[in-house]
Amino acid sequence: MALNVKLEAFEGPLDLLLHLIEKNQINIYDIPISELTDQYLSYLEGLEELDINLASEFLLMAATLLSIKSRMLLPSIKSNEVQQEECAVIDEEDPRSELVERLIEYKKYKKIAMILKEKEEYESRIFKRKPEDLSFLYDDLCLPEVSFDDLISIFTDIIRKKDMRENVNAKTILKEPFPLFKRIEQVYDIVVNMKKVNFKDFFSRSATKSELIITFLAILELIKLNKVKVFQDQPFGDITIVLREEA
Amino acid sequence: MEKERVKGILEGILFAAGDPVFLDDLANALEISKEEILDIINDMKQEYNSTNRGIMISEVGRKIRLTTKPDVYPYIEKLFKPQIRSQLSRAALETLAIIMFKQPITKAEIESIRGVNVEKTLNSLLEKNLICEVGRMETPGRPILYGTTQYCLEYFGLSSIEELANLKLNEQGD
Amino acid sequence: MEKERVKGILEGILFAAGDPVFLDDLANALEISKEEILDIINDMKQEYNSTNRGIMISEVGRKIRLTTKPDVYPYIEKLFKPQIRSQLSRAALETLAIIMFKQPITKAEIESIRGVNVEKTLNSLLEKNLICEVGRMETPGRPILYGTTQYCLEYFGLSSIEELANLKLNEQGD
Repeated sequence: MALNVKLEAFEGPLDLLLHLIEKNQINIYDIPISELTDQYLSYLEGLEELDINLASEFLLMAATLLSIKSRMLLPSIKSNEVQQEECAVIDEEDPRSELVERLIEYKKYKKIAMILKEKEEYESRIFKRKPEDLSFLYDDLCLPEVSFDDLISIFTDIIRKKDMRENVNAKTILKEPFPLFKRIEQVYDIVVNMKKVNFKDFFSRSATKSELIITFLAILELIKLNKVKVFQDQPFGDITIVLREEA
Repeated sequence: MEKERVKGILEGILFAAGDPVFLDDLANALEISKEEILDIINDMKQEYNSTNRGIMISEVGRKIRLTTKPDVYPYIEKLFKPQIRSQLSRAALETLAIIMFKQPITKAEIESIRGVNVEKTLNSLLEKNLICEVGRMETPGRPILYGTTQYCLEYFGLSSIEELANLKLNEQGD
Repeated sequence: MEKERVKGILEGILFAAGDPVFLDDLANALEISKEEILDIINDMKQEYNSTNRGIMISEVGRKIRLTTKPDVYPYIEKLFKPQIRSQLSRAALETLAIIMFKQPITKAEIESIRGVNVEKTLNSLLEKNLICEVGRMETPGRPILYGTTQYCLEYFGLSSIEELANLKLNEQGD
């Protein structure tokens, strides 16, 4: 048997069992437990290395299978006439019945998961509209009540809110927030205006990760373009960015 | 109010809102019953079906929304290069499927169905706001009970979990 | 492509975009001439005129956009009143704060921070002379860059934009 599939390809021992059942076209209500157990075990043996965390669940199932198999081997108390029918019918006595129930239930949810996947894919192809800022309906912006400190706290607030919002899925189209070339211009303008800027001042804590990366790339690009130069007075000291006077 | 006028107002409201709007809120704003609104929305669904329309109306949970039709996607993609959101893993989908149909449900129950540890998966679903804690079971240890959120229905574009159950049954029919 | 299908695609694109879209971009995406598109848009204008529609299509400069019909606003107001009231005092200020600390900045960037369409808010801030257009970004579409006016700076007790730049960096550092 070719064992080129990895354990990670399966969502768990039940998934692996279902795979073996389907592959061998086994009737789930009448599982040849000994055969299935052998296949299951040889599958686990075929794996070159076992991730212990992942494998423990698979090993537990192996133990269950072996236990069922051994119980199946015990001589039946029942008479010979009934035994024949027993193969096709699952009753309380059948050691396999609990496993079969679990497999059938798991299979049901596996199927629903596939439908959910289709739904998810469909949803990824449709778009909502960006909600309208409706505050203009009550236009009474009242400046006298607002101080500069208010603006600062409002600003830090929304940046924080934005970070939280970005964690949630949104299918609204928002334009690329920070194109690199734009950030290059901004960083350059700031250096031009201020002549000398502390490197770390460019990295506000409130900025998103992508903004930080873009800013960093922008600074690197400006250094490469010979527009700015950076120096550090002492090891581990602050890095300062200054304008490189054009030749 | 005239039915055609209601359609126009509904379209305008949903357009401006962007996000799905609660059926109850629409009924209040228009001062007509929810049944009437649902009836009109069914009419609108037919009308949006027409080739010359690029948007459609649908129910997600107890909310109504307007979205683009999927067949416009290639053009939107061409023009805006929208970010593709990351899709849920199979483990997440299976766990969600179980919670949807068995809620409220504990972690232990989910694990006994899936046969694997679901701790990490649950945390990631909680973070994504697809599930939430809906209470505690009154048994020793008082384990947390999980359920799906309204956002979960919106995420999959489902009007209800029953819709999903029906879909599943139909599939099994053939 | 069939004319009715073009209408549907146009509607879908404009809906998803939220903002006005350049006629040239639409023509490129659909691979038909600008004249044809304008012709079809004229047709669509007629269709949107119908009572059962709550949105309309219009040209602004060389751009095309979908907007809510004005007669729907009373209902929108009614529906969103509580939310608007609470967001109201902040909405305009949030936009102003973003412009102040991130200037020069485009509308698209403001929207990506606030997550809502700010067209009307920008107009209101422009009218109040708190912000102004400070240039254009040298990218396709040459979007307008906004900044705060001298009046606005003085209002908040800043003597110049340099002072703000100084402050901005200090505030954003830790």
